[in-house]
Order: sequence, then structure tokens, then C-alpha cells
Amino acid sequence: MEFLFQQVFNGVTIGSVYSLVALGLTLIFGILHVPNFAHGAMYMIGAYLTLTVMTAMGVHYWLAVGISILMVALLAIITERLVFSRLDQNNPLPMMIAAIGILFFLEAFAHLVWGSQYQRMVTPYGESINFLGMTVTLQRLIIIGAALFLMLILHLFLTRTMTGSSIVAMAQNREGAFLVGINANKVAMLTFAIAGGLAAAAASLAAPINLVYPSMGNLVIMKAFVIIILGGMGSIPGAIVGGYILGISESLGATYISAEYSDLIAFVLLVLILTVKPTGLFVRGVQG
Amino acid sequence: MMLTINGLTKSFGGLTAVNEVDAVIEKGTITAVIGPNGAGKSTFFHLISGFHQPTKGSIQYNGSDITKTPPHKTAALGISRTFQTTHLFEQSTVIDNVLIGHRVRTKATIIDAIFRTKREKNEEKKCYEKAREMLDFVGLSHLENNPVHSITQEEQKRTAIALALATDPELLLLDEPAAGINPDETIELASLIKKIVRNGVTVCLIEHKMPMIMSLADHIIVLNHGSKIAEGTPEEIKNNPEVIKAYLGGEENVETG
Amino acid sequence: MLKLDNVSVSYGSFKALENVSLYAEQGELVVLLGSNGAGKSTLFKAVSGLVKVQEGSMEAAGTSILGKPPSFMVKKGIVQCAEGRMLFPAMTVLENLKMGSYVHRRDKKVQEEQLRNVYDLFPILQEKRKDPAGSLSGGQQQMVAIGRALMAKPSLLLLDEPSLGLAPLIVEQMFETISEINKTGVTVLLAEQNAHAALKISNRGYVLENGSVVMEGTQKELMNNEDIRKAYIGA
Amino acid sequence: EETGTDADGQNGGEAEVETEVDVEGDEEVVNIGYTGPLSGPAAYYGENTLNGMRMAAEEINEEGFEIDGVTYKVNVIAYDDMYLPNEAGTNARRLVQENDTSVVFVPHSGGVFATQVFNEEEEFLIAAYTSEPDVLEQGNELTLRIPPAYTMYPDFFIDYQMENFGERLALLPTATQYGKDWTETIVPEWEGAGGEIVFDGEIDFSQDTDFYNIVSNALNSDPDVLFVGGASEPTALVIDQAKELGFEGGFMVMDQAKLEEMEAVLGGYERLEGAVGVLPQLKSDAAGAEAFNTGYQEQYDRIPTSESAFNYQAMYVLVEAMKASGSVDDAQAIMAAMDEGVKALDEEDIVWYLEGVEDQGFDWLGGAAAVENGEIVILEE
Amino acid sequence: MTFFKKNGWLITLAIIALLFPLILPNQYFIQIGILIGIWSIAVYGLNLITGYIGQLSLAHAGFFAIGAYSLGLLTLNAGIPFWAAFFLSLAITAVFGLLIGLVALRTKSHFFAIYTMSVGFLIYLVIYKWDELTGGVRGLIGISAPDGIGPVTFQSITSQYYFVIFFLLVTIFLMRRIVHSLLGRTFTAIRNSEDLAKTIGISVMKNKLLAFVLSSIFAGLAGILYASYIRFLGPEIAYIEVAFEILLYLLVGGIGTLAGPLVGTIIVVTLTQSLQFLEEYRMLIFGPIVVLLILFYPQGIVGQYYMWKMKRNFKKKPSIHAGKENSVKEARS
Ligand SMILES: Nc1ncnc2c1ncn2[C@@H]1O[C@H](COP(=O)(O)OP(=O)(O)OP(=O)(O)O)[C@@H](O)[C@H]1O
Ligand SMILES: Nc1ncnc2c1ncn2[C@@H]1O[C@H](COP(=O)(O)OP(=O)(O)OP(=O)(O)O)[C@@H](O)[C@H]1O
Ligand SMILES: [Mg+2]
Ligand SMILES: [Mg+2]
Repeated sequence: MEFLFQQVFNGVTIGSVYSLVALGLTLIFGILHVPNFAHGAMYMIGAYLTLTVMTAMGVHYWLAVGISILMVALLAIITERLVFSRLDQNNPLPMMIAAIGILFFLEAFAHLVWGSQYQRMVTPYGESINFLGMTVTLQRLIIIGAALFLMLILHLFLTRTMTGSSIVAMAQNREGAFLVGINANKVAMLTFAIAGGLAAAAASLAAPINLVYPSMGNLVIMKAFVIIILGGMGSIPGAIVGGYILGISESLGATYISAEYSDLIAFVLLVLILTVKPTGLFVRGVQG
Repeated sequence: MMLTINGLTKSFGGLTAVNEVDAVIEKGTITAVIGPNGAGKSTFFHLISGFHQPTKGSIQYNGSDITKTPPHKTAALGISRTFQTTHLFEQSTVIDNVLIGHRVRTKATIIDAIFRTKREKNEEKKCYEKAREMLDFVGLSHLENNPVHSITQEEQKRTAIALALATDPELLLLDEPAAGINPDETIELASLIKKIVRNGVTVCLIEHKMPMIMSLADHIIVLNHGSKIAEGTPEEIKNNPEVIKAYLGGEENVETG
Repeated sequence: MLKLDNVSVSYGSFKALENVSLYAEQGELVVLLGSNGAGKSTLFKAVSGLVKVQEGSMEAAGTSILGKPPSFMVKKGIVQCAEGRMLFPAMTVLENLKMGSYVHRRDKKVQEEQLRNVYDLFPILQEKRKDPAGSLSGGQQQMVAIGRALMAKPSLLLLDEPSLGLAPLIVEQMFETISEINKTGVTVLLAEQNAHAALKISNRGYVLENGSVVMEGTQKELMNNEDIRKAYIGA
Repeated sequence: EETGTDADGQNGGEAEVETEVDVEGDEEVVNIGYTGPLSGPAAYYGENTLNGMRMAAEEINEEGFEIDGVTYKVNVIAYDDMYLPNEAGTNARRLVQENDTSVVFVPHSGGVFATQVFNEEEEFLIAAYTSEPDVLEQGNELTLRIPPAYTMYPDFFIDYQMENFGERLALLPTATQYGKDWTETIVPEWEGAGGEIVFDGEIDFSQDTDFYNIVSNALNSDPDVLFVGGASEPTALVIDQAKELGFEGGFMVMDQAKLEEMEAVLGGYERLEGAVGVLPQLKSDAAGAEAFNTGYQEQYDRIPTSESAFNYQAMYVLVEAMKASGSVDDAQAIMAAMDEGVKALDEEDIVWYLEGVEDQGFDWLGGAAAVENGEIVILEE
Repeated sequence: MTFFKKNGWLITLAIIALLFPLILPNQYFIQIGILIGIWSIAVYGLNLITGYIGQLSLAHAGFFAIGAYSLGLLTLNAGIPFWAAFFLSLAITAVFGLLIGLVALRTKSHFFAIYTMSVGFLIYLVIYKWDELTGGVRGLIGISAPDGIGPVTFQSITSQYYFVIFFLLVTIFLMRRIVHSLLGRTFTAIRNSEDLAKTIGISVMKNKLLAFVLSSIFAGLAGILYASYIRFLGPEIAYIEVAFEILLYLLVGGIGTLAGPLVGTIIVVTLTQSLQFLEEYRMLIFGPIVVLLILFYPQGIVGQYYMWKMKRNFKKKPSIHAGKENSVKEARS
């Protein structure tokens, strides 16, 4: 029983990371209708920035995370301004390829700046504690707590503020959004900034229990795509629920089905669900 | 009877968009479906053409049951339609749009395509001929090579009709063909519809432009909240108090436009 | 209120508007007549900042609005209810309406007041307020579109074929409504196929052909013009 | 005459590479090819192998080497193949056709297989840095295996772990063919020595985003020893997480992971307490080791590991073999002289004990190390 | 129109391709030529479903791998002669295409893209994990080159080149026939509007499935050629990055055009090769080049060419106001 708890807890930890990444992805998807593969690179850069700020400048973990979030948000805005805003919004394929180009670039860039080796991020929260009868590191509890906090903030922002709703509106009808006076550029930049910031936060939270390396975002981003499809593209609750479902089923699957095939679970889950329900689990579009 | 509809019902969740509607459409006539916004007219068409599956009821077409037939099969059976918002292959030229309409009457397969068989060539020619004929019929021959998005709304409407006609339909369903076109052109459109009927195609149309309906329709069906509230000749409908109350409003709306 | 001088707009190499000049005084209701493809919607889009104006000048309330983005126009009180509705289909009717008062997002009172007005105008919207806008019938969506435009509390309202797809009873009501809105001091620019009904409530009007103004005049002048009767009003 | 530069390189890029080496008098340049992962996830590994080669080449070029009165210098031309076999094949063709290389270093088995399709016909030697046995089982005579066979490690490992920790073994190797082969080697020996396998799992470092749950699964079976391995850094993480979860037993670390690299990741040997693995290159006491270790660290700012050391060594052997065969471009002759080349190595160029060439593979002396009280302890037979 | 005028570019291309090894008898260039040929065939496959039907498939690296592994396993493990294995492998890919298409095509647009991405990833994982069958990470070693037909053998690299070019020309020819037929028009109609296609009597599912199966067969064919040329297979050929690469070739060349797949493949392959001198910094340059290509040629090189031609025609005949930029879209093909 305790062991089951431990595994569920592990699933919730990794599910928190998935959810944060998927949230950003789903927001961008809502606005651009493009699978933004560069989002995985934002995740990776976020981890490196936190690490660098911590080690090079010697600042505290949380401050480093904050700086990293801001910088990745800025980087995301730059990609939006320089690339995505210049492409035809109604034609997703060129945007997707451009995203892949950005991904190549950022990965090579990380390789150039930080080298190709794996790096470790050491936080002040490495100690193991006993929690509800489980041995967990504090960092893992922090991941869950911080992720929930960020999700709550995002939810309140999108549902309680008009600025937040403007993201939702623009996702549904660009011209319509213009007609009510929404500044399209601002909303697009805002969306990218939020998405980038979430990716950086997710990476900075997850990096201490994992490793930092140039291609660290690739698998996470693929799983995030699975999540946003399962959760209904553009759906905020869908991304959150989907992230946790995936995290927990991977963890339990590895324990009770097959450890060897645990990484198949996400994809099998998606294929099964879409086979039965071709429009995904949640179907309404972008919503707060 | 060309089309016999019995107890047709369609619900979306809690909302009954079409409710127990019985109707018949007689060969060679023009039937109009009118009613307030949201009355279920478009849904009614979606049901006939197979886009929606009815919740209840049945549809008989030339004696066979088509209640659950998918749209591409109803088209093959001879029921063709246009959409409320003009729906065309935006990127293609006018002729390319129309000629694909005749595809349903051709049989060429992948094998014919690869070997460019006689059948392929003949059928291609047939499609072109049909498309030209239909464009000529609706008066758009001169625009044949223009991309669809570069022609006017009204021309697009006529292209849509030509496309629907290229499938060789027996029954043509038109959803608000005159929406967004001016009175002058509405009159032309009405005569086009008459011409279509003269050519042996039965027409059923949804329209809010009463003068046009009144001068055109042989038979009018009035829907309100999904139910049929009246049916009859234009004269009967014009004077039906329930219809006036639910839909027509003042006399003026019927006379001018 | 609004003043256009020699405005030209092209799509690629096709000139959709050529040297169009027109004006609307404060509180006027000006009708734009013209057959399909004459350029009415293009003109509206130009005023809303949705398409780029190549030549000419545009002024609203004394300041130039040339080259400004749509969001600027809405802030200035220039609000369009566009052809094709442009709703947010997955948002509820109420959310759509609320988005309409985006520029007044800090002013709850205006929002509530406008919402009440809209519900008075189209009671059905109150009934359907919790439904996604995309599931409404064509005509109901048109009402949401008009309602949403009103939510911005416009000083200049651009209505692009608002009667499109509406039942006669509703059309009649709608023209009355437009007239009422106009009477509250809102300047209205109205493009319509339904020329008779539109002219009836208007002060003045313009006729557009192939991207140029071919005629302008007061309501009376236009109503009594034989050509116009023939072309736009029907027998 | 096949050596020397193309008088006019095919494009600016190559010309640039080739001018790195001065050519004057009766000096000539021998191009040595390399195709390996220089971008993508395996880039670090690829760079390590290439760095070793480059370092040796630079040292050799200080003087050059002489055959029949002509002084030669070596020039390493490297192309990126992103770890993909077909890219490796294309690169090898290019190296042979455009750069006239008669030796191509390939540090991954897929690349070797793809290159073996035509290397005999095109007469160039594949210097394969892979311990995949199939590479040589195909009967390709122009393939040289550089790294040692891993079969020498299990004895050291098992003795040490059984003595110090116990008999219950949980398997958590990397989910690659290499990991499987290793597992298949070690399991019978463990059981033969009276041990028991209590958990049989594997970790896919390239696919799993979090190893925590599989590590807790393994620990749930209450093992005394964990068998781990794969790339150094993720392996270090597995060890770290096991310790986080309260594991106090031993670790057998397969040879791909290097103790010295894991130490760097974990910040000290304390976190590796109880591990046995390959003896770190840094601990090598061969005559040339010291110079190589410090030189490498200085030049590349990386810890010297066996990957760099073995390729460094291979480069020296290659040059010696060329000298012995009297040719810089006859792949057959060079291959035939390989054993002779090893034996001709200068004492101070030896960074790790290499005894000769056996069955087309280098015959290295094995060694293992354990971590006790935060210190590396060398295990002797 | 004469035969030559109509097929001008195809014939010119064929002649250039046939003469290529004679002009440049450098094995490296021939190798590049072979790989371009192989990848183009896969890209043509993708173009059919993505360019003409409008459904983005990311499973095509998977089909490529299925074709390749089928050939490898049939010849190596089952000992079936090359040509029998060749056709059997095509059939196997087709069956997979059919089964996957049947379920995948129930989903639309982005769902389809991510669904196929997942299917592609699953194919990769199955190849990677199922070592008993596929050899796992170790892969399949020593696949034989194509058996000769009569006096013609395919052992030398030049003969392999002609072997691949033959299939490339056949592929282009078939694509051309399909695209310009009623069937091709049916496909484009579905791309332009599924609803409308339905109302005019087109069975959307049947046609999509046909296109999907055809397109998977082309991808499988490319895989078969790859296996018989490289003669070693590892699971990485099924990896999702390969799917992206194929898509990249298609987009750079021009989606929904006949020449696009070939042009795109030539350009991108040549580009990556000529950036080799940058070693580990190759992607640092390649990434931005891809972005710039897409920014300036969103329709792809061939698409842009048609656009330019269209504009020029427009200047000649201003009566058609084809001012809209995207009015070109249909002109290509
Ligand atoms: N797919 C759907 N899901 C849910 N409700 C729907 C759907 N389609 C239509 N409805 C509802 O069904 C009712 C009838 O809609 P329909 O489009 O048939 O009306 P209509 O008579 O064509 O109106 P109009 O004249 O305004 O076009 C409306 O209330 C609409 O909101
Ligand atoms: N985005 C566009 N690109 C190219 N041409 C366009 C575009 N939008 C409109 N046009 C063309 O510009 C002309 C004017 O169109 P506009 O929509 O302004 O006419 P309208 O008077 O509003 O007509 P309607 O009554 O049909 O709404 C038409 O010929 C139309 O085909
Ligand atoms: Mg309707
Ligand atoms: Mg208009």
C-alpha cells in the first residue's frame, strides 16, 4: 500500500512537470494552431539558464528560477516577433517547420554555449524527508506544490481578467478579436511569454531530479503533445488533467505492467483513446 | 411523391431542433421552407442530405428509405444541396469547382488514372462538358478560369448552384440562395430557379426573402421551434395568422424587400 | 465624426476601392448601397483598420486614423459588426458579449448597462446566454454579433449587412433597433442590400459601384431616384 | 599517388580544414577520416572520441613521421553523422572519395555496419570504436576494433560485491543492446557464484523522463547490490536516487559509465560509495598517462576518459602500423601491420596497457576500481 | 500539346539523372544521388496524403521503416529471394497503411497529425524493443543487395544508382498520372472542403484511405530501397526526426506540387552536406536557414515559382483580378 502511494506520488511529480509544459503548449496551440516544437527547446533553455544563473552568479535557487522564467519568456516573445508573427496564421505547416528550425538552432546553441555533456543542478532541497510514510526528496514536494500554484494563478488570470480572456478570444477568432479591440500583437506576445515562462518553470523545477542536457526537451515535448490532444487542444483543464493522467499511468504502468514498456504508455493511451473517440476527451476549444 | 418525411426529429442535447415534422415533396415543384431564425430549417436540410442522423422519424426517397444514408450516398441517389454560407473550393477555378461535381457520375479508379485508360479520358471529357453546360446554364461561362475567391458573392452563389447541378440531381436543396444579394439579382436568381425546375429538377429552398418565395414557391412549409406550424400555397401562408405572428410580421415585409 | 478623403485599397493588384470620399456627421445614420462586390465591406474594413489603405486620408472626430490598428479604432469608439459575424464560437453567448466591452474592461458599470440594453434588444440572447455561440442558428449568431458590437458602446457603429439571414420579423425589429441606437447619439454607417428598409431610417446615403462612389444624396433624393429604385429596391 | 591534399579542394569548407596543417618541402599530409555524432544527443560522446584522435594527431605532427624518406603529417577530417548509419556511410564515401582517406574512425556500431558494405571494395580501413562483437563476426577484414571486450570485468565486480554487500542482485542497466549483452554476461556468473537475481529491469535513458519509479521498484525487492550502467551521467543519477531512497548496498557499474565522470556529476566520490567500475583513466599508471591526462584536461577542459584515451592510443598505433607497413594508403598492409604497430609504440606514448592486436581487436589489460570511504581503490586480481 | 511539351521537365530530369554518374563519376556524389532518390520517393508519398488530401501524417518514417524492415527480415531471416521479398514488403506496408489508416483517418487535422506521430513513435518503439524479431538496437546486419534481373546486376554503386533512379522516375510518373486524373481532383476536392466533397457524392473516407495506403506504399518503397542499399538497418530510421525531415523536404520544395518533393530533397540534402565543414555547429546555421526559407518561401520553392508565374500571367491579362496572393495555390500541381 505504501509502495503504491510512493508510485502514485512519483506519477504526480512527473505529471506536474508534464502539465506545466502542456499548458504552455496548449495556449500557443490555441492562438497559432501550430504544434510548436520549439517549445521543447524553451524548456531546455530554461533549465540551462537557471543552472547558469545559480552557478555563475551564485544566486539562490528561487531567484535563479525567476530570472530564467523572465528570460525564457523574453526568448519566446522574440521567436514570436521574428518568426511566427511573420507567417500566415492560416497555414500551420510552414509554422511547424519554422518551429523545428528554431528547435535545431536552440539545441545547437545550447551545445555551443553549455557543451554537450550532461549537467546536474543542485538545489538546497536535496534532502530526503519522510512524508506520509514515504521517503521523498523535498525537491519533489516542491515540484508538486509550485506546479499547482502556477496552475492556479494561470487559471485565475484566464478566467477572472479580461486580459486573460483576450487570449481565449483570440484563439477562437482572430478577426473577431480585432473587432472588439484586442491588440493582436500584444496577445500573441503575451501568450508566448506565458508559455515560455511555464516551460522554464517546469524545467527549472524538474532539472534537480534529472539532468540538464541539450536534447532534454525532446521527449517531454512529445508527451506534452499527446497530453494536449487527449485533453482537447487549447483546453486548459484538459492539459492539467491530461498531464496528471499521463504521469500517474506511466508510473503505475512501469510498476504493474512492464517497466520496459512504460514509455510506450503515453502513445498507446493516445492511440487507444483517439481510436474510440476521434475528437479527444475534452472537445470544447480554448477555455479558461 | 419524390420525398416523404415522417415524424422527423432531431435533438441536440436538450434542444429539439426539428420536432416530429411530416412533409412531402412532389416531383417537379418548388417547395419553400420558411421560419424564424433557429426554427430548424437548416437542420431539416442536414437531415435530408444525411449530414445529421435523425433522432427519430423516417425519410423515403423515390420509395426507398434514406433515413440513415450518409451524405455522399444521398448525393449519388440524386439529392444535391447548397450550404447556407456559400461553401466552395475556394482555391480552385470556377470550372474546376464545378466539374468535380460530376465525379459522382463517373467510375474511373486508380487503375484508370495510372494507365490513363479510355474510360478516364471519356469521363474527364464528360465532366468538362457537364461543367461547361452548367456554367452556361447559370450564366458564368465567362468566368470559367477565375479563381473562386476572386468572384463576387452572387457569382459564388451561382457557382455553388452550378456545382450542385453538375451532380445531375433530381432534387436540389438550396439553403438561403438569395442571402446577401441585391433585389435586382434576386429576381434573376428566381428566374434561374424556375429554369432549373423547367429542366426537370425538383427544388426545395430555404429563404427569408418573402417576395421571392411568394412568387416562386408552389408549396410552403413553415417551421417554428422545430415544429411545422403551417403548410400550403403562398396565398394560404400569407394569410395564416399564426405564421404572421411567428414570422412574417407586418404586411410590408411580404410585399417589398 | 468620420471623414474619408480619396481612399484607395487594393488586394494585391486588384483595386477594391478607388478614391472614395465620404463623411458622416455626428449622430447621422448614413447608408452605403451597392451591389455585391462593390466594395462596401472593404470600406468598412479600411475604417476598422483591418485592411491597409494605400492612398488617401481618414479622420475620425478630428484626428487622423490612417494606418492605425483595429484595437486603436475600437478604443476611439469605432466599432464594426462585420459580415460573417466573427464570433468566438466556443465561448458562451454571455462571454462573447462581455468580450465586446473589452475596451471598457475596467468599467463594470458600462458593461452591465450595455448588457442590459442588448438583452432588451434581443431577449433570445438572454435565454441562450449559457450556450456556446457556435451552436446558435445563423440568425441568432447575427444577433450576438450586433449585440457584441453594441457592448463596446460605440460612438461610430459600422454595420455590415446586419439583416443577412434574418427572418423578416426580426429584420423589421432590427431596423427599428438601429434607428433607436442612432437616436441615442451613435453615428451609424450601414451597408445593406435591403435598401428600402435601410434608406427609410437613414439621413443620407452613398452608392458604391466597382469601388467608387457613383452617387450620394439625402434620404429623399435617393429614395426618389429612379435608377436606385430599380437597382436596389426592386420594382 | 594518393596521399596529399587535393590540389584544389572541392569546396571552401574542406580547403579550410586542410590548410590547418602546413605542407612544405617533401612533407606530405595523410588524411585520416572520422564520422561520428557531433550534434544531437550523442554529441558529447562523439566529441570525446574525436578529441582523443585530434590530440594524438597534433602530437604526432610536431615532428611528423617518416616513411621512405618522406615526412608525413596527419590531418583528421571529421564529419558529423548524428549517430545515423546512412549518414555515416555517406560521410565515409566522401572521406574516401574527396579526401583520399584510407582509414576512417567510426565510433558506433550502426555506422560501422553501414560502412562495412563497401569498405573492402573501396579498400579503406574502419577503425571501429565499438565493443559490439557482431562488427567483427561479419568477416570484414578491414575492420579494427579499438575498445576492449567487456568480458574481463565481471570477475572483479562479483567477487567484490559478494564479499562486501551480499547476494541479492537487482538489474537496472541501460536499455540498449550493449546493456543487454552485459546483463547476459553477468547474470550467469552471479548465479554461478551463488547469487540471486531479485529484480530484472532496465532503464531507457533516452526515453524515460524520470527514473525514480523504476528505482523504487527495484529497491522494493530488497536487493544488496544494484547492477547499473549506461552513459555516465544518467547512471550517476540512478545511483544518487537509489541512495536518496535509502539504499545502502553496492553498485556494479558497467564499463560505459565512468566513475570519474559520475563523480563530477554527483560532486564527490561519497555519493558513489560501494560502487565498482572501470578503473578511471586518471588512475592509469602507464608511462604516457600523466602527460595525456593533464594535456587533455588543459586542451579540452574535460575529464580524460577511456573513450578519448583509447582513440588517442589508436591514432598512435595507426601511425606506427603505417610506418611498419611502409605505406600510408594501403589499408590491407596497414591492417596487417597493426600488431607490429602496437609493439612498436614508444613507452611514453602509452596511456593504457595495450598488449597487441588479437582477432582484429586491440588487446587491453583490464582493471577495475571500487569506491571505499570516498576514495578510489584499485582492485587487483 | 505534344508529348514532349507536356512532359518536358520530366524528360529533362530523366536525362540529367541518367547522365549524372557519367559526368561526375565520384562515388560520394553518386551516394548523395541515391539518397536523394530514396528520400524523394518517401517525400512523394507524404505529398500525396499531406499535399493533396491535406492531412499531415507524421507516421511516414514508420512506414519507411516497415518497408525497410520487412525486406530485411524477409531476406535475412526468412530467406526469401529479393524480388519476392520486395513485392511482399510493399504488400506488408500497404496492409499496415490500411489498418492504421482505417482508425487514424477517423480523426482530423491536428488530431490526425498527433495520432500519426504517436503511431510513428510506437512503430519505432516496437522495432527498438522487440529484439527477438527486429534485432533491437543492434539492428539487422548484412541485408543483401537487389538480385540481378537477367544480365543486369545491382552490385556496383552506379548500378544501384540507376536502380533507385528508375523507381524515382516511376514514382514521379505515377504521381503525375494520379494528380492529373479525376481521382486526383477528387483528392484536392477533399483537401479543399470535406463537407462540400460529401455533398457532391464523394466518399471522403474511401478516398482518404486510398490516398493514405498509396502514400504509405511509396514510403515503404523508399524504405525497401534504403534497406537494400545501406544493407544495415537500425531502429533510428523509424524515429520521429526522420518524419520531420521528410516533411521539411516537402515544405522546402513545395507542398502539393509535383516537382516540390524532388526539389526540396535536393536542396536540403545538398545544404546539409555542404554545411558539414561546420562539424558540431552545423545545426546552428542549418536551423536559421530553414526558418528563413520558410519565412521567404512559405509555399516552398516550387510553390513560389508558380506564384511568380501566376503574377506574370496576371500582368498580361489583367481582366482576371487574381490579385490575391493565395490564388496561386491551385495553379501549382
Ligand atoms: N450542431 C448543433 N449543435 C447544437 N445545436 C444546434 C446545432 N445545429 C443547430 N443547432 C440549434 O438548432 C436550432 C436550429 O438551427 P438551424 O440552423 O436549423 O436554424 P435555421 O432555421 O436554419 O435558422 P436560420 O434561419 O437562422 O439559419 C438552433 O437553436 C441552433 O442553435
Ligand atoms: N481578401 C480579398 N482579396 C482579394 N479580393 C478581395 C478580398 N476581399 C474582397 N475582395 C474583392 O474586392 C471586391 C469588393 O469586395 P467587398 O467584400 O468589399 O464587396 P461588398 O460590397 O461588401 O460585397 P457584398 O455585398 O458581397 O458583401 C470584390 O470584387 C471582392 O471579390
Ligand atoms: Mg439556417
Ligand atoms: Mg460585403
